[in-house]
Amino acid sequence: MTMAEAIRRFVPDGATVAMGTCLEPAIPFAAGHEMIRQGRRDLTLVGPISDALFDQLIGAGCVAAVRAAWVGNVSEGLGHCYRRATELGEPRPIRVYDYSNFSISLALWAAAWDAPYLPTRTLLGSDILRTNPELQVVDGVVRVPPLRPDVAVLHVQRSDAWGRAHLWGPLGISEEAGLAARSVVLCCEELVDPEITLSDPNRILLPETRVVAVVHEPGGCHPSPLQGHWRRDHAAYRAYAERSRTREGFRGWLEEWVLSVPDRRAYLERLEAEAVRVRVHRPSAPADYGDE
Amino acid sequence: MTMAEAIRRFVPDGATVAMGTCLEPAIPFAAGHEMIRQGRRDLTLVGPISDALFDQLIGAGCVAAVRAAWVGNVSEGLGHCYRRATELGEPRPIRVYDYSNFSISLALWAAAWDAPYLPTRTLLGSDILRTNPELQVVDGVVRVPPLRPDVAVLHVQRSDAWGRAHLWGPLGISEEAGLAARSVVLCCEELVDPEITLSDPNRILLPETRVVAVVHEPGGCHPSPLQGHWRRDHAAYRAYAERSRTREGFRGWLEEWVLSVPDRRAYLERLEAEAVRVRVHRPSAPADYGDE
Amino acid sequence: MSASGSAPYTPQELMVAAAAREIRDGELVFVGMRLPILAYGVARNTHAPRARALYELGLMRDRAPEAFLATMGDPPNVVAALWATRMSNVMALMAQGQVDLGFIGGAEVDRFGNLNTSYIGDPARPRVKLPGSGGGADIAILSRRWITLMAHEPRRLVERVSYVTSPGHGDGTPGWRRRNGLPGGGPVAIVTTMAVLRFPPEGGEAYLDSVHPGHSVEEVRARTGWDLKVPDRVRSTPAPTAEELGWIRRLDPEGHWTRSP
Amino acid sequence: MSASGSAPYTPQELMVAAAAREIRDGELVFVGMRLPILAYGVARNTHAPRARALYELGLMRDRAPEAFLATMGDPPNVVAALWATRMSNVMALMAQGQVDLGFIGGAEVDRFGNLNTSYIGDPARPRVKLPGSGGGADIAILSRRWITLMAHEPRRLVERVSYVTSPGHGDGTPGWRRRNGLPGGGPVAIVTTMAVLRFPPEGGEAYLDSVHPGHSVEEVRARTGWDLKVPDRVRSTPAPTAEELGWIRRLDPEGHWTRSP
Repeated sequence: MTMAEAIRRFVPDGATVAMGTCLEPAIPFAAGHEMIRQGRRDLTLVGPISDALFDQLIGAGCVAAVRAAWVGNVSEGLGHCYRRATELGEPRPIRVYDYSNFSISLALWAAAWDAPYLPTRTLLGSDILRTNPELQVVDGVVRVPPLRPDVAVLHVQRSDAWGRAHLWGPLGISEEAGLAARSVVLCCEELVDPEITLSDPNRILLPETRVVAVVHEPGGCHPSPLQGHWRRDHAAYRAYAERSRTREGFRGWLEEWVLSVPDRRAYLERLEAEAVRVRVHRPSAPADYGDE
Repeated sequence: MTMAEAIRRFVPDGATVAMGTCLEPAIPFAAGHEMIRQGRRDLTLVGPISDALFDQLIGAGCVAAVRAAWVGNVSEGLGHCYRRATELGEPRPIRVYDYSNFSISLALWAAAWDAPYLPTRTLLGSDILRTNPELQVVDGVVRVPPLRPDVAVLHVQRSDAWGRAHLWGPLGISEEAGLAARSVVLCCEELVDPEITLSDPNRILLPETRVVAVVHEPGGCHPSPLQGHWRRDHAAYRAYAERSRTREGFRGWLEEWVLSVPDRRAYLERLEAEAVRVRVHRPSAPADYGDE
Repeated sequence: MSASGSAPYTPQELMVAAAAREIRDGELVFVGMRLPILAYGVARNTHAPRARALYELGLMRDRAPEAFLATMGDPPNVVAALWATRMSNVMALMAQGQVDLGFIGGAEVDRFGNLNTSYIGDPARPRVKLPGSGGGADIAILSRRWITLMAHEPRRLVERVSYVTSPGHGDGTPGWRRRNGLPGGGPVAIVTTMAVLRFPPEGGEAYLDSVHPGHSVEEVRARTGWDLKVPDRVRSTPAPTAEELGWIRRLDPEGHWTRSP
Repeated sequence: MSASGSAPYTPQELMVAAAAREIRDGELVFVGMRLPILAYGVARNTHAPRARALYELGLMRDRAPEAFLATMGDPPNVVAALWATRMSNVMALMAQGQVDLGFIGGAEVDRFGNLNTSYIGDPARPRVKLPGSGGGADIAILSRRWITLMAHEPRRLVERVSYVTSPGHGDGTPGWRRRNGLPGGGPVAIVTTMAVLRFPPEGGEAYLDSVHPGHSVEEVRARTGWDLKVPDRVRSTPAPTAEELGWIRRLDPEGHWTRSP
């Protein structure tokens, strides 16, 4: 399925969308950019931290609310579009539901297990309890209610056409986001035969029953890194941070890197992305699934 | 470390011990048999289901309590020693704390996350709530309190000497048992160099900081299966079921297969275990951890 | 207990075939132990090619391995699995209502479909200690619908179980499950060595739906520990087809589950 | 802001060295972003060879990769990791009290060690929206002890933060954390560009422990937004050693974190 079709069909206006679930690596930028191109509106974004992608969607006016622990630009600092939206209501006001990393993971596990809430001691003493009224203190512990995204968009190293995805490196909250979400859109660096994916069922991230679309999108996570494929493009993050300082600068960046680009292939051609391609390969030792 | 030393040092009388956490595969029989040889007493056994191992420890008089969802012999039926202990108090009475599979997993996750309890709808309407008074219904949901084993004994395909363990196949409750337990004793089929284990950090089951002993014990899970190494020895389970029907039969079995056997090597020699060794190998496709 | 001496199949083979037919194409099936392992294999290879199996130890599959499985954890069941994971992830799908059908074995079932796999007699000093719930209570409470398989004996089909390990329709009153917060739909059938009993869509009490060839309604009633409801018309359970029997015998070539005494 | 013009190191390099010395051998350290990533690398390669690092995105390591890391998620940080897992597993270790030391960055800290990384001004219409907690609140509440690193400016070291993202010693009264159910021990030090502030073992209010070379007690007090407690004897922060500087410059060869303006 093309990215354009996957976003059109599975990320409607008003959807609650989990992205960036590995934290800094494997962020589905290509999917986010396609949401911007399609003019998606009123999204609720869900993630632990967001390394620039949420900032871009917010700046483009796609976002009504954010449920996250951190929104900014990890190596560069503040998220300028996030600031303009929250401080000035530009291009539109957004509602912020504050979490910490641990508590947003627990919110997704609560949804995954269909628990009414998960109790935890984290957040005790934090004003996050004051600004996110959904987090209640009862009997001295915080109750984190379930968070059910409509869709989790995950970029992975490889998947087959049936949605059996292999993801490696730090997993962040990818597993619980996928299990909590009503549906999963997979973006994969490599589309492989089932012989590859089923040769290692322990590395399959999620049940295929949850996956509604598999998009073969090489380089779809640039400028974030992807183990075995892409280094982090620090320069791109720095350039984005500088250009997004002003609203005009951001509009110029958006035009150049999103709106005037038809798809990810064209983006990568414009970018000369080969400079950040991983060239040192480090294959894992195989596991033996022998059975008889 | 030898099995004898690991059990002597890390499984004292009165310990709460999680075993059989993958359910039918990878059951640490060698560790359990060593506990019997060392005359361990007053253990509390923790597991989802137990395929014969708990029955053997109970019959040998090592056990004061069981916290489990199921104790028996999976392909053959009832656990005869378990029956004698619970029905007749022979060789000693044991206390049974009933769980279901899901709820014992939640109890371990509660301990892993230091949550005061985890709320769930499973067990509503079950008399397990009547016979395990620790499980309380509050506000229409069941509160499963944390369960913290003193030690989890896990048999895995391979580990290095520092306790970085690779386990594959169904995982059952192995991860949460290891994270909930105060310490982990690893029994490994293969003791490998760190280059092997660290080549695939996503397959490392638990943090090495939790592991107190690594025992290289090939065949230590017989008669349970181990993906890539051992088929299930159904005949051994059947023979055990038949011989353990009577107390005398069980004593004979125990003498022959545990008490008169100095260690696992001698057990395997007596057994002619080669008949259930896996001979078809199915290596997984490697993951590429390339970074630059 | 056997079907008529000349039957070309055993009672267990008929039970497997009857259980297999309960699996609809495309469903996610929580497969338990023993006969249901075979039932999934038969259904998958006959009328339900897109049915997927979920195993509580942490597996999802879309085909039955063509090897005998004594347990769900036998190594052939892992090869080419769609997901090898933690039990709690499998339970998550069930808690979310994603499991269409579950199978539970039991020692005792009562007229309202409650199962006992824990204690016969006083739990503090039981007359018989059964192995316990395993995943049974979870399946009974969380799956959308479930079925149990059992030998048809008066001591197994009882008026009321003394201990409810896996709740069915509770005390049989309308809405018992909903009132008590149980998310799943509860038991829909009891497949025995003599008959298939079913529950009304709204739950409540089991009734006789079909009698296996070689048995009679009277025999079934006599071997049932309560006054079994019998509708005007009771069907005869269809015998296993040649195709079904072929698959059963391929999956259990030595008759471990289906031809043992 | 810089140390004396002739100093052979930058203020950031001194902060990294000071932070590194807070790591004891054998400890499990929850490493945050930026300077703490370097501090772990320095400690691991000098006085704390058995210190392990934990990264909230799901990694444990026992050595610093010899490559520049702009984020904890850069691919070199995954190679030869001891564990690549889910965030919730890493948080589990912290919730259990297994994390000896955590690092948290912040925009504002107050005299009781409370950190604000969320909102300057009314949260409903903030003057400045900061990125938020990330793992900061979790570290602050759950780790055994923690440290924050900050530029020493009056607008950053304030009397009371307007929003407590990551709680320190609360209102500074004895036992505030215990009374409010916070399991971890709280902040032990604030490492700034000019000084090291510490907290008494029982918590409460920060005091000046050492002043970096090139700065004075008066300067530090003037740049602190509250009336900073100064004990009779204030040490001079030891300068980074040649070995420490060597490691800092190997781990941040272009000075991204340590030689930027």
